[in-house]
Amino acid sequence: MATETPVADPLPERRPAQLELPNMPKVYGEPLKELPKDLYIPPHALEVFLDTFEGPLDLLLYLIRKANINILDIPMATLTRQYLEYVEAMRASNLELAAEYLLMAAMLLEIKSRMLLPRPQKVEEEEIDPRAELVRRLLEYEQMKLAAAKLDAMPQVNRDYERVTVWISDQVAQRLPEVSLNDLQAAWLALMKHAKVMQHHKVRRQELSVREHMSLILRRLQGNGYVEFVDLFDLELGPAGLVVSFLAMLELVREHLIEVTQREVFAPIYVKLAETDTSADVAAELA
Amino acid sequence: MSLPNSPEQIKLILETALLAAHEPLQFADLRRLFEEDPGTDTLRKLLDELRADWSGRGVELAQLASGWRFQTRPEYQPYLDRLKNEKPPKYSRAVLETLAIIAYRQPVTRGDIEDIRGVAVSPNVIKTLEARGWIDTVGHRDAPGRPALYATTKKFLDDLRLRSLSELPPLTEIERVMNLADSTQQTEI
Amino acid sequence: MSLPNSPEQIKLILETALLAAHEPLQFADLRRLFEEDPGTDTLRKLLDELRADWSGRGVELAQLASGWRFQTRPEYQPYLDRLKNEKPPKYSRAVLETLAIIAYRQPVTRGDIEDIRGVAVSPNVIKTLEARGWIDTVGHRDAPGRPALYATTKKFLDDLRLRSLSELPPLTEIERVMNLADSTQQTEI
Repeated sequence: MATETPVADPLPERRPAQLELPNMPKVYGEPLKELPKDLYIPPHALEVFLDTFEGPLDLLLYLIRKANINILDIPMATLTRQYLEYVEAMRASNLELAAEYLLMAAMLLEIKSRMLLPRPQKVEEEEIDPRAELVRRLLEYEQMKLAAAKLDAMPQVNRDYERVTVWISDQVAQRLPEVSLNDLQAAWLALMKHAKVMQHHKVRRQELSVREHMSLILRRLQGNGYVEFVDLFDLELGPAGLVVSFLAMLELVREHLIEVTQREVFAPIYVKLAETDTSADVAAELA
Repeated sequence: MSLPNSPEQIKLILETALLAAHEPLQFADLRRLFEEDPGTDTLRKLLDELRADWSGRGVELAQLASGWRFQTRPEYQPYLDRLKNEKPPKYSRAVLETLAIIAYRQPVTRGDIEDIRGVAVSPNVIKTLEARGWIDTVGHRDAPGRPALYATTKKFLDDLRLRSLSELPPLTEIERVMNLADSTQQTEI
Repeated sequence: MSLPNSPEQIKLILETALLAAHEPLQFADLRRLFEEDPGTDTLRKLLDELRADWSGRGVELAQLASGWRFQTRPEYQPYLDRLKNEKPPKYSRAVLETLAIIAYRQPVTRGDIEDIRGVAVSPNVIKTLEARGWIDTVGHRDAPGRPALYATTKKFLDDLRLRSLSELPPLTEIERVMNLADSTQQTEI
């Protein structure tokens, strides 16, 4: 901020109190022991001075704020003189002065002269203060200058906080294909269309659950030798389920996948996988 | 900043630094975080605690050759993949058709599948489905060579979010489509 | 994968995805994580819970202009800075003032910026802000030379932890500052 910069107080004549020690101007942090007669900025500090300001508006604001001038009632003569003193000092030091500084000087002089001109009584009431435009610009600029400082004070990524992005595991699990019911249906449809085996492979919905139970019963019998017939029925299935289970049993017998034995009437019925005779082979295969 | 560096506070700082880091952090890096070095023992103990704190979450604290870092667990990859908008891999037609036949016609032998498909079934197709845990052998047909009988598993039902095979799309509908296709064909002839 | 998507499980998945994401995730992204959409209400509730779960830690879940993101809390930066090799860029007043004018007065041309600042705007200033991804051209004014109109981006809001421009610090009422300065002066005298 301009008010913190090592710039000499620009309005010594107006406020003699400023000459006292606490307000002693500093250059590069060092208090100036000998005050220059006109301006309180030694030539070698002018460059610093120039860098300190963002342009003529910034400089004007500095002069105004430093002198505690009411921005709505700027004493144009004083301000213009102060401003020109700085500009002249910089020009005298052959510093590369942006054209805007000179343009502002011209504008200030114009405002000052317009204010000095006598005006007819009637017109004066309606005429806009020649300073109005300057004041509007100064206020607008100061507002943005303060906004810039506020923005800079806000937490900023990589300066005041960090984004969190954890590593995505590189021992990535192999992505398995997903299969939907539609895929299955489509596959079956394609098969039927292709092989034209519809007549031989008509499978009804009821039959499908029969086949499911066939698999379940075979699974139950795996490695269990004889299982009692009644144990193969899950009573929780309800009547319909039990019928399906029974149909599955019949189908398994028909396809010679299981053997059902009963030593005598009313004796327990036992069921076993059809290949018990060669169970050694099965064991070998499973191993 | 003058946060008191209690063990709890040190752990929070470790966690924060490890979560924000773009590269694995070495032990020396972690010590540099603190104005006063908490000491190797304390740090190691707190890192172990931190790792335990994160167990059971989707992200884990891992110790690698190059240091410590937080990383996602592989199990969560399928979810993260969905964000990437990539299409998941697809099974070949052979695999899908074999799976369909086993699902609808189980228990079946490889011979049955070949009869329906009209072509030989590669052992890889069966292996793929077995490795996925979707089919297994439920017995052997009492026939020459005693061929294995394949059936779908409970995992197959789970993965397709079915309670039972009867929830598979009914074939009657397929037949209807088929008949429609046939009649279309006929009218075309 | 068929993890049961209990609320607890959904929260873990959200957390994992948000921790691993490179960009803020929008609500729509988060819904895409799941095979079965948990629904807007559930997601919002779980995000709020997640945010609460992380309170008091060095990392927070934030809702920004472009979505949800985990980020470290500024209080922990002094620790993280110790691990950094390079300092983040410090912007000149020219850059900051230009940014402020674009943020508060957008869309503006370079001419507008020069009018307010009273000096020419160096092309480097604009380039710096564009390179950071904080401003971009949103159109051209229908005026001689068709000058570019600049506006701030979502990234600018994200990087400053804002959800919208309305969360920018309010502009100072300059007149009140003046009055304050006047009264200060009086008390000093």
